[in-house]
Amino acid sequence: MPKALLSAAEAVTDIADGSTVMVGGFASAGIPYALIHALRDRGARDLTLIVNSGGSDRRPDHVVLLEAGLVRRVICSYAVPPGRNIPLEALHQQGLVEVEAMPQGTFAECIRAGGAGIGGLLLRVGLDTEYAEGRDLVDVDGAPHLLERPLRADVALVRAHRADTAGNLVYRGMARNFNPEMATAADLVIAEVDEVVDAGTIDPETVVTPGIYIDRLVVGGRATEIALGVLA
Amino acid sequence: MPKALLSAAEAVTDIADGSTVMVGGFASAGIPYALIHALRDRGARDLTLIVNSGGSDRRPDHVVLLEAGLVRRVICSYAVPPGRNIPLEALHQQGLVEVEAMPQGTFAECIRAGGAGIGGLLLRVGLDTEYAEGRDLVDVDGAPHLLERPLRADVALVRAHRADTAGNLVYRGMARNFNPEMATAADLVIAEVDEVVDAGTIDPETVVTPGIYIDRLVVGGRATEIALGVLA
Amino acid sequence: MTVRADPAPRLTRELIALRVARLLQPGWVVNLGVGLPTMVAQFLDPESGVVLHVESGVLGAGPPGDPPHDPDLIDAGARPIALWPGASLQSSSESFAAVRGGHIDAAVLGAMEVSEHGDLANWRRPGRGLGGIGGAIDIAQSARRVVAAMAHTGPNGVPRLVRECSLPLTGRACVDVLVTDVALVRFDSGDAMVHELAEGWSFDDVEAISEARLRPAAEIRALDL
Amino acid sequence: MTVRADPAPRLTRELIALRVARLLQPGWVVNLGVGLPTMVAQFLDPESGVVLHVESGVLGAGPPGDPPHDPDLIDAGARPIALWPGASLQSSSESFAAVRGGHIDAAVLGAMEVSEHGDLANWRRPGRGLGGIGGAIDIAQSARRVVAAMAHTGPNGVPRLVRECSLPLTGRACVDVLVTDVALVRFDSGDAMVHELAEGWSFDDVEAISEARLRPAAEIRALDL
Repeated sequence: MPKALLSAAEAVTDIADGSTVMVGGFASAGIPYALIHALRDRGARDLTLIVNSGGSDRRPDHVVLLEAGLVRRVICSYAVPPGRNIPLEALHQQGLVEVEAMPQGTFAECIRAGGAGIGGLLLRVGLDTEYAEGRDLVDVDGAPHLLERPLRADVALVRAHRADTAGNLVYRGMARNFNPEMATAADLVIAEVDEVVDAGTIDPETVVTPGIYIDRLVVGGRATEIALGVLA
Repeated sequence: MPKALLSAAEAVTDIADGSTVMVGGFASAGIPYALIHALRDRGARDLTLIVNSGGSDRRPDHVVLLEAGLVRRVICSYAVPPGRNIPLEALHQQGLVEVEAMPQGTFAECIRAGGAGIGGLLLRVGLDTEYAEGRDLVDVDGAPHLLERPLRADVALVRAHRADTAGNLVYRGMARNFNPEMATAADLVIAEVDEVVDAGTIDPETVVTPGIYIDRLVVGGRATEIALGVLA
Repeated sequence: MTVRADPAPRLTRELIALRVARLLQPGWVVNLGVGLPTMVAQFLDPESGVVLHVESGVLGAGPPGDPPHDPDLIDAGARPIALWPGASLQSSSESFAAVRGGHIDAAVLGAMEVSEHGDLANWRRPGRGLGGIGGAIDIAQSARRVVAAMAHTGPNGVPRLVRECSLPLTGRACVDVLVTDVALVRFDSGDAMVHELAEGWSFDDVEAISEARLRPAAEIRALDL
Repeated sequence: MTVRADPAPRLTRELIALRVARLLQPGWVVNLGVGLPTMVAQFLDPESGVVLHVESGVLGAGPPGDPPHDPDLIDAGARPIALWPGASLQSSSESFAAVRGGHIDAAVLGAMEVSEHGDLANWRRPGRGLGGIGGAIDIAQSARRVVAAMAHTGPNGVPRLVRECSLPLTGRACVDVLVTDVALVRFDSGDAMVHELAEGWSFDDVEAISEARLRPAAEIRALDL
């Protein structure tokens, strides 16, 4: 079953207002630019974003969704880097966007848990910090642990390097980051890639994201980075 | 830092009586034969094995440790296949070996949790079955979940296809099975491979087990399978 | 219970597997249990659009048996398999993450008993040793759909489609469709509804060799082979 | 608190990084936080036997800055990095599995405050916005050893080596060694023990610009540069 190969606009056309959307990427690596911009152009509102950072002040990443006023909640790890000026800070202060920040490893593991059918994780990371305040504790053999709930989304926008027509994905460098786990944890998964090759072309030993997780493919990636001027 | 490249006998020489030992492998795939036989020859006693099955009646896998009377406890998933005759059944009936059997996915995930610093997993798999009897339950938002504890070992004996001198591992076919996770979940990790190549030779994108998890390398693998007659 | 003569021949294991194969939809990710379910693979090809999940770490496996033996290319029943174009390999934790995460559209599982509520027992007979859970519980409880396959009765005609399972459960109310050598039964509504019958078998014939309370579907058809 | 004149120059950031680099042992897996800690990489080479862990998904990274820019080859501070022979790539969940699992031998982390108990505060100043936790808490609480690096005092000479942190904690009693621009302090014993001093600085000089209660090690040496 070849996966649907669509334009970015086609791929996001049924993302509804109020959707929870996971967006991959860490700093400059592994960002699904074409899908993000198509979602901005579509204008779906009241989105909850599950994404590592609050956005960049240097690149038109998911920050464009915040700038367009489409977001009401952000679940993230690295909300606003110190000394940086991104819209999330002001939107949060104005009460327009809720922000929930989690330790980065907990964030990544909760996404994995969402895709892996794990009902809860018991972690010690974050104890003794303000992150733990008000959170549920569960004792394991006398030791307190934080109860972390799985994260899932309606849609995941992920970025990989290469797909085959069966949807198998390989990445490039640090572009994996949250993408492989997000691809497992949403009802609709759209992958933006630099190129699509025939099924059977990617060595089965090297596949990082199995095709069963992918619903739609969009070719964008590197070409979009060049078009947006984020890559010389 | 190149990893220590040892003979199988050298690699297992400090495995002590009473150790908990993880052993990779699923049916005929990914079995560290040379290490298992070296451990049998070393004769460490009162071992706890963490291994998928109770052993084979067709291949000299970890069944040789049971036959040699070195094992007092087995934590596994597929204890004794129906209609098969392996020593574990009799040893268990005679009260010589304790057996704890877990659903296979739970078993694999608990090993991963052991390596990933996860203090506990809340899973629904196994509810409504005798597996759940006597186990701890934790409610997550009103839904009961089984509390699963991480599995760790003193030593993991894993099998891969190829290592580089930095300990990075790639596998072959279904030989991954429990090996990549076991490699993360023990204090001492010994990898048996078909061949060792120079660091930098394996594409970083294709590494399955990063070298940081590996302490010792042993060349055995396919050659040992041929020597033991399990591979024509 | 009296054992009465069968009104007509029962389906062979191959025909049960064929009926199951025809339930599988293009695009589905399907796990096949060991034994009879494995035979379903013989009726699939790459054009079927079905992706076979093997819990020992493959997505996109072909049917077992054809390729030359390679100890590292085996299905969950340790039989040699090939990889189809578009296949990928996983570790066990990755493989079962797909299972628990609801990414398996259908599991075809052998059964020792199925209850009228769709409870499944398929992994251990008390007094017959330790048995092997393996992935049975994970898969039966997590797959989106479970198709159970079994002979309708056991040795001496003992019913296997029962009111309550007497054997240790694999999962409660997890079976969606049961294909036996005489009938196809669906559990979607909470009742055990007979939808299809083997040639020469009536609803009453099937009821007579079942302990479960059965209901006839509005339209009962011949087994779709 | 009166600000008194420094008895001698303080270490540059480069020299702090050099002192930290000399703490790292061959074979260690080391995570470097953003900022000053990243500079430690400049003093490492493949022969050092140190494997750099970058939480964005690399084991075996080289120092940042040298290679031409590639948006997919970056460290946690978004600076370009190279891969050394023997490197491998991970997803974030895999990368932090290594962190939580105790596979990081040492983390070098910037600090805003360190308490005399080894508590670390390094991720948020209240009233200064949302801040970014990132991986700070995971890494500080999970690494086998934490080396904190900071200027000994803040603006206007405000002590940063304090009795109790006033800023939100990253981790309690997690710092093993603190390297500042004037001293090296160890927390192994539960006390803050001054082991090394910058040239021209005495124990009393360091105590005078610290709020924490400090103890001199049995043998105090010059900072090992």
